[in-house]
Amino acid sequence: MPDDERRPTKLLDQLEEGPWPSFVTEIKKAGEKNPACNDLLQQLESSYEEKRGHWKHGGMVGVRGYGGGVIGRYSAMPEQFPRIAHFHTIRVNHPSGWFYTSDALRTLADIWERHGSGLTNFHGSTGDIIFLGTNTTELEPTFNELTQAGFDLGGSGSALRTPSSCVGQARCEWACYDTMKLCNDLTHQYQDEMHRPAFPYKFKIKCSGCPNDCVAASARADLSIIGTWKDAIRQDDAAVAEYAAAGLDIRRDVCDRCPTRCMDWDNGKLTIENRECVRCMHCINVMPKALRPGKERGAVLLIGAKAPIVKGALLSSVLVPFVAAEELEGTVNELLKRLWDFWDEHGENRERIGELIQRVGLANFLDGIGLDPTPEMVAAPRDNPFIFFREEEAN
Amino acid sequence: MPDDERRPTKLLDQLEEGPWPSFVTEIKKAGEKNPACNDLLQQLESSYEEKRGHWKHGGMVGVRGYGGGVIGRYSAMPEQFPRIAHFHTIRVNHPSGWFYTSDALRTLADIWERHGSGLTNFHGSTGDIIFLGTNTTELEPTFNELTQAGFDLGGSGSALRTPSSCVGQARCEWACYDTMKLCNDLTHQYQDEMHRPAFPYKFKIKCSGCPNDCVAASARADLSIIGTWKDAIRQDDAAVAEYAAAGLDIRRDVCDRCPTRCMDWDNGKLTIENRECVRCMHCINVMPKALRPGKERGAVLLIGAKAPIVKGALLSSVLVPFVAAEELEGTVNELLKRLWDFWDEHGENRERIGELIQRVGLANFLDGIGLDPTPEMVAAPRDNPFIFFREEEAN
Amino acid sequence: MATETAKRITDIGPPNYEKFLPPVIKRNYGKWQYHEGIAPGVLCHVSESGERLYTVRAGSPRLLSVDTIRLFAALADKYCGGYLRFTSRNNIEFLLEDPANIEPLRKELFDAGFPVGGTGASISNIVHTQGWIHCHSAATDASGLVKSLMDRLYSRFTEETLPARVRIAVACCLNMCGAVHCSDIAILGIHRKPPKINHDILKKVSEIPTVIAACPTDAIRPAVVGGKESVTVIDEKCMYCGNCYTVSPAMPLDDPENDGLSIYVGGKVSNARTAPKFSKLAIPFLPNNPPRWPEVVDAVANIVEVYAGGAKKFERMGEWIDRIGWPRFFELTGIEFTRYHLDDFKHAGLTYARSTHIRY
Amino acid sequence: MATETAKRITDIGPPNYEKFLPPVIKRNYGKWQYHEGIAPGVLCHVSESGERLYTVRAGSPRLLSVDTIRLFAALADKYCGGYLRFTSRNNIEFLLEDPANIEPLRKELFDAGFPVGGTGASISNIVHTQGWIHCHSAATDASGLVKSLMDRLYSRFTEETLPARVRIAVACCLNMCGAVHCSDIAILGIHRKPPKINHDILKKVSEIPTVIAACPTDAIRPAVVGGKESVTVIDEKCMYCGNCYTVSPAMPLDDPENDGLSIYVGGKVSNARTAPKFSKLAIPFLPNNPPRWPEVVDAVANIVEVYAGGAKKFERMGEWIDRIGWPRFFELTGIEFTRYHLDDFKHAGLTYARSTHIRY
Ligand code: SRM
Ligand code: SRM
Ligand code: SRM
Ligand code: SRM
Ligand code: SF4
Ligand code: SF4
Ligand code: SF4
Ligand code: SF4
Ligand code: SF4
Ligand code: SF4
Ligand code: SF4
Ligand code: SF4
Repeated sequence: MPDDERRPTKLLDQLEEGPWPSFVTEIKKAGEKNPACNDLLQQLESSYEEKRGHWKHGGMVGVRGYGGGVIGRYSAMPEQFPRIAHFHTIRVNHPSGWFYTSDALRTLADIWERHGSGLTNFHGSTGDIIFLGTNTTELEPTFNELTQAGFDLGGSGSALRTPSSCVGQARCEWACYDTMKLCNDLTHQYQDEMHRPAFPYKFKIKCSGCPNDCVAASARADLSIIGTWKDAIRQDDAAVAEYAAAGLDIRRDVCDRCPTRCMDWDNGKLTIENRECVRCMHCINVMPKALRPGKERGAVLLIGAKAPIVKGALLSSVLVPFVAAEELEGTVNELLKRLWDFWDEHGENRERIGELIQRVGLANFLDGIGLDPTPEMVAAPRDNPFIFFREEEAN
Repeated sequence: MPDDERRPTKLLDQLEEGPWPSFVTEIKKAGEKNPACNDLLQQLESSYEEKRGHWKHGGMVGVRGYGGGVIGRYSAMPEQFPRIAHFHTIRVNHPSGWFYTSDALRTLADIWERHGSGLTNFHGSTGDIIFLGTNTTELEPTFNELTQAGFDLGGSGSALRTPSSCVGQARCEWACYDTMKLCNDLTHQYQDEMHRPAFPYKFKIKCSGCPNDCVAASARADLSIIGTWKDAIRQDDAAVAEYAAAGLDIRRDVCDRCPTRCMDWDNGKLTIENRECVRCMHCINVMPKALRPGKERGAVLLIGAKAPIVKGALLSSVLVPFVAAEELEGTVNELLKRLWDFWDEHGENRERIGELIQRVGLANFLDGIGLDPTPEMVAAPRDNPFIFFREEEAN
Repeated sequence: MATETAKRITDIGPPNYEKFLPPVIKRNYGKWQYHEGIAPGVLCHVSESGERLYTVRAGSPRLLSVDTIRLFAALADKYCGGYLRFTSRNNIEFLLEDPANIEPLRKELFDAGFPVGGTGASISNIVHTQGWIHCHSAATDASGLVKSLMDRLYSRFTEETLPARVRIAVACCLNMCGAVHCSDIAILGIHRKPPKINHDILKKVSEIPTVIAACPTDAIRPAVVGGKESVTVIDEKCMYCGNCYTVSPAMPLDDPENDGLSIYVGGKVSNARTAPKFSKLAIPFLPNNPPRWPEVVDAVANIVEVYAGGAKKFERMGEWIDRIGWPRFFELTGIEFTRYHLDDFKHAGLTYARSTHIRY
Repeated sequence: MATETAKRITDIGPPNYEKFLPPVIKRNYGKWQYHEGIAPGVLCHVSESGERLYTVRAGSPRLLSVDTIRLFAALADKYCGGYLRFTSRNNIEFLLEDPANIEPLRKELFDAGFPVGGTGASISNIVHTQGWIHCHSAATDASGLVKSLMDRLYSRFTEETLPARVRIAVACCLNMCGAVHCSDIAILGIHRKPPKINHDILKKVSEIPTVIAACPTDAIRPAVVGGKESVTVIDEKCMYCGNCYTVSPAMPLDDPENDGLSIYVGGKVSNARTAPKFSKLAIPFLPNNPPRWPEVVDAVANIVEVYAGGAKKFERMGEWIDRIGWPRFFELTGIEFTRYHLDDFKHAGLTYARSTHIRY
């Protein structure tokens, strides 16, 4: 039975001051309905006092038949804070682009009020809806209500994680392919890979509609799908003139910042040497009304980003320089099959695919997945002469 | 006794055709006086036929009391080519800047005609005068005549190698310190380090008078001493105007190629934001009459360049961002002492100092030689969070 | 049992997003032509059809109670037909057809404590992670730090007055769940002492070979301690990454005295102008000082101010630093350059300055 | 013995350069104000004093007979008071006070077979190494290759018609005595088969631990072969660097069928504009085809021509490639891009293209 008394939280209360919305206020709000949140606040206050966390090393819990989607969490001070002795989070697949109706949000809120702490993250760093804190017995009932409402769990452990995408064609004029559709389709297609961990380690897919990369795929997706175009930038000279008239310094702020200096602004005329353009987006970003991506659209596929653990952080690197928008879904599916096969066969335990490529070498990796090397894959060819020639090429 | 008969060298003879001066002609010329050169040509012809060298793995030979300066070399076909059964080269310290009088050259030529093949390299890649080919018994006599004439041997093995310098103040307006004097002084000061190998591996010093680096120190010197300046570029506006009048496109060819874009060409007026200038030399190179290095001159000391064997090639990296010209010799001598002490103590066999730094880490290396870290030493600070905090700093 | 299994729904994935798109978006999906910033936090997208969509973006603490979610739902009902979305940086976006609703919505949001902003050349919401709220691995709290930072940087969120967008991220341990490593400013919780091994349980709770293999620097060796099979850590080879703890609860690293924060700067993700890049170390250590982390807040505010004063228009933090050079960055910010800034990990050699390009 | 030692001079170092400086240089040492290119191979340096020094630079095969040296000495006597020098790329420079001597000297040099040139935007002499002339380690000859190349590129030496200087270097094995690794065009002799171990002598002529330690890829293992202590090489781990051969004569790599040449491009040493940079692989393998190496000569000439046609003024080869991008370099030169261009050595990962910056 809830104990309504809330002991003081001197340190945390200070975080209710100031103009930015306060998570402490949120926890207190939730605590009005669910006293587990008061325990959470108390334990957190003691973390603030002692400068250390009070959670035990996570344990394996979940819903029946799924190997992931729930992060087991137990308080290290269960006697003091019995209501958060168990305090697992549930990861829920978000709808592509993080769009909701108010009804959908209320449905989610109601489910979580019934079965959990009433605290959430909208959203987790991977993109999932995070239901923050419940005990083991509530997992299965929460799951059942979620699926009834049309929602399902995300991934955890050595599995595919919920793919995410930028808002794309839903609201952005630059989206070079339908990011939300691709994200949604992939999420549905690979439910098994998400729910029954069978990979060497985690695998993340992120879809950005253009090189601005608004889901930060380059930094954190094992497979980054980033929109781009092949033909010339579409240019509206009248609109260019408008920007200039409005005070934009086109030479300095546009041309001089073009990475390949392929733009020229001369006597009120903007010229782009499109063959030299590397589709960086800068000029388009600055003059959205005047310049637009071309019409021959598609995406670059990049591979292998990750955070620093274990062997150092990696940024995504180019794997397929261009796939036409129409062929994107087919190509991605085919590629994923080959990537996962190769990784299954050669990946070590807890080795992300980017690290695997580093270990076996890009050339061997390409052989393994059946792609030919192209110069777009590298910033520059090797500078060392330590080449492993193939048996069959040397006599 | 010389056998005057020269067998045909069908392949090599083809290398006497064409406009570029021919080494084959040189060997034949020498062969007229010393038939060992005919054996050399024969053996080389057979290398050309068989596409492989015919020299045995080098052996240790030398002059008394010296551990280096001679590269032992023996033919793998001594029965066929008895006159090059021994064919050692002698490395001779070159005068700084590779300046000679005709008399000095003739003296060298005479000595080598008496005691060796009569073939030379002017110069070897490190900078030495190379006497190419003699037998073991001639080494000591050659050495004696050389020293009588005021010349001495260079280095080989795990020793200091003959330092070299660009022509510097002798003929170049940009030399920010006296490269030839420093090179000469260092060569004399460290004769012992050169002649009695006692280092973990070879050590090379090269002195360039400005960032153009005309002795390619950055690519191949364990210690690179590269001139630069601290104050503003000296600018002669009249001369700038002359270049412009003569047709130089100052905006495109000078300002737009300045790496920091710190130059501006506006209405016939050139302005340099000297605080942003990185002393790359480009603008000065293009307009030597109009722009000159400043007056507060000195050098950058860089460390650790080398060819790819064993662990990959290295370019020199900044060790001391600036030493005033007046203090250069003292600082270099002091630094060399510390560098060699540290290397002696921590270097592994055949480990160049650049590789040692990579192995122990720049911070530990700086501790070892007693220098403080400065941001000029790095292109950027670390991007990984794998920091080894010192015992004493954490509690 | 068999019947129950039959009823149970699994692997349905998320609801299709199309259900959640407002009509104006459905009509103009893939037809947007350009956009304009109308005010900080307010965007207007114009379709080829001529239709306009107004977006009002508000800041969120990310950690939301269900009641706050209901509040957002109610606002969406009131102003935009019940449609809203969240952004990749955890802001809330209301999707309006009628521009007359912008102002009232903005006012209601402000009144409820949710500032409108985060667009264009501002500091948007801080991407962050669980911290002491939920993670076993945290060297610091994330939410409290973010709250403290955003209170200080508040006007940078509500105004678009910076040279370019500044993206800040917080991760509470080296696992970097916020993927902070490519941020304009990254704040990272760190340990500074090797794990304190619990030899009594190690063998029971983890596999020794896995623990040994987890260490990037080979600091862990098998050992028998007090008669128990366990491991030892060679202290000098440990750089406190915590990967051993991830695989074994018997290797905790937390240490109230020595844990703290480090700050990395100049990273970016977009391909705009320059390629994506990692953030680089600015400050190796600042104390863990809840509830307000004044040292960290001051340090970040200082970096932002120096950047704001020095960078040219459109220059992201890393692009500005590349232009002025790292020595000047340290000079201008007054941050001390230390041995810790010198890389000594795998590719260390490649970070050394391999030219004489120096500013004096 | 004691008397002999006493007489014996050691450690005197080189003669002081001051003895060898022409008077005009002595007078103006450190006082040069600017210079002008007068004609290809002819420089004029002007001193603050107003005095002028004329330099005439001639190409040399580097491998010189003493008689040719005497010829140069004689020319120096005739035209410039007996003063001359060599350059860091093995050209000969005559140092003249009287401009009237330039033309006659140039003519005599040409007549003797020594072209004047190599200054400014030309191809100067090719830095190179011993090759089959003197080295045990050579996978190819250097002098013959250089002669063949310079014959073909002759007018590029005698004229200054390139966008910028092009520095070519040849090294006959991976030891890279020419330090070719930072050249506009580097030509490198290579092996493509692991060492053929001579087990009979290995233990006698080398120390097994040293041989094992020499291998950068840990390909060498101790082994007893035919009852003899020796080593084996794991073939798949060997990349034919020859470092084991450097420490042991029992590990020869040369193999007429498989040895050959590779070409690297785009390196530079100067700090002018861009930082010094390594050359990058253009062509992994070309056959070793003495005496004229037509495949190599054609390949180099092709690269030079494409560069000459495409680069802007002042753009070194590597700067040009950076501007147009490597894909275009391969397209324009018609060179095939292969798996060997993909780095797989230590820092391989850092060579991958980590942005979407792509030209189509
Ligand atoms: C909840 C979340 C943080 C958040 O507050 O949002 C999170 C939380 C945890 N992450 Fe994460 N990660 C979360 C997104 C990320 C991201 C960002 C992303 O996915 O875009 C990354 C960086 C990108 C990447 O994958 O490289 C990330 C990199 C890690 C790593 C390091 C992995 C690596 O290969 O470098 C670990 C350690 C591990 O896997 O053992 C980790 C491990 C963890 C664990 C499971 C702790 C552990 O040691 O096992 C955390 C559980 C915390 C808890 O108690 O709730 N988490 N983690 C994010 C997932 C929410 C969601 O599903 O939406
Ligand atoms: C003669 C010379 C080449 C030439 O034709 O000019 C030369 C010739 C040899 N070098 Fe060298 N090196 C010569 C300059 C260089 C340079 C260039 C320089 O010094 O500026 C380098 C690259 C820079 C560097 O030091 O990194 C160079 C890097 C090597 C290496 C690789 C060293 C490394 O750390 O990567 C070796 C292998 C070794 O030392 O075991 C080597 C080894 C050799 C040996 C001794 C062969 C061997 O395996 O032991 C060669 C003897 C050839 C012979 O029979 O005459 N040589 N060597 C150059 C010396 C002449 C002189 O004294 O002036
Ligand atoms: C809503 C959102 C996408 C989503 O699906 O949620 C989004 C939306 C837009 N982005 Fe973005 N970006 C969003 C996250 C990102 C991210 C990812 C991140 O921050 O983690 C990036 C990469 C940041 C980085 O490089 O570190 C990102 C880099 C850009 C850029 C490139 C800016 C640059 O110069 O580097 C632009 C172009 C511009 O603004 O000029 C851009 C432009 C835009 C435009 C103007 C696109 C358009 O035409 O609609 C949108 C309004 C931007 C604004 O805030 O002013 N967006 N954008 C994300 C909002 C996050 C937030 O709440 O603040
Ligand atoms: C004579 C010599 C120095 C010596 O002590 O021997 C020398 C002399 C001069 N160099 Fe050099 N450089 C000499 C080797 C070098 C080298 C080293 C090398 O080639 O191995 C370099 C570095 C090359 C590289 O980056 O790979 C070098 C990079 C330069 C540069 C930078 C050019 C650039 O844009 O990268 C300049 C400036 C210029 O020419 O604009 C320069 C300029 C000069 C000037 C104009 C300096 C002056 O004011 O007197 C001299 C005449 C240059 C010419 O040939 O037109 N010198 N110069 C060397 C002649 C070598 C030869 O015979 O060809
Ligand atoms: S990534 Fe490109 S397409 Fe997607 S929202 Fe950002 S700017 Fe628009
Ligand atoms: S998109 Fe980028 S590279 Fe292309 S023209 Fe515009 S600024 Fe230049
Ligand atoms: S390095 Fe500089 S000072 Fe020396 S010769 Fe070259 S240009 Fe002149
Ligand atoms: S020396 Fe280089 S950096 Fe300095 S102003 Fe001239 S071109 Fe610019
Ligand atoms: S960054 Fe570390 S402490 Fe924070 S949520 Fe991720 S794993 Fe946990
Ligand atoms: S904290 Fe990291 S470096 Fe230290 S022992 Fe554990 S895994 Fe190894
Ligand atoms: S490059 Fe190799 S083969 Fe040529 S001289 Fe040097 S060590 Fe000998
Ligand atoms: S050639 Fe090089 S890689 Fe091959 S075994 Fe010898 S040392 Fe090792």
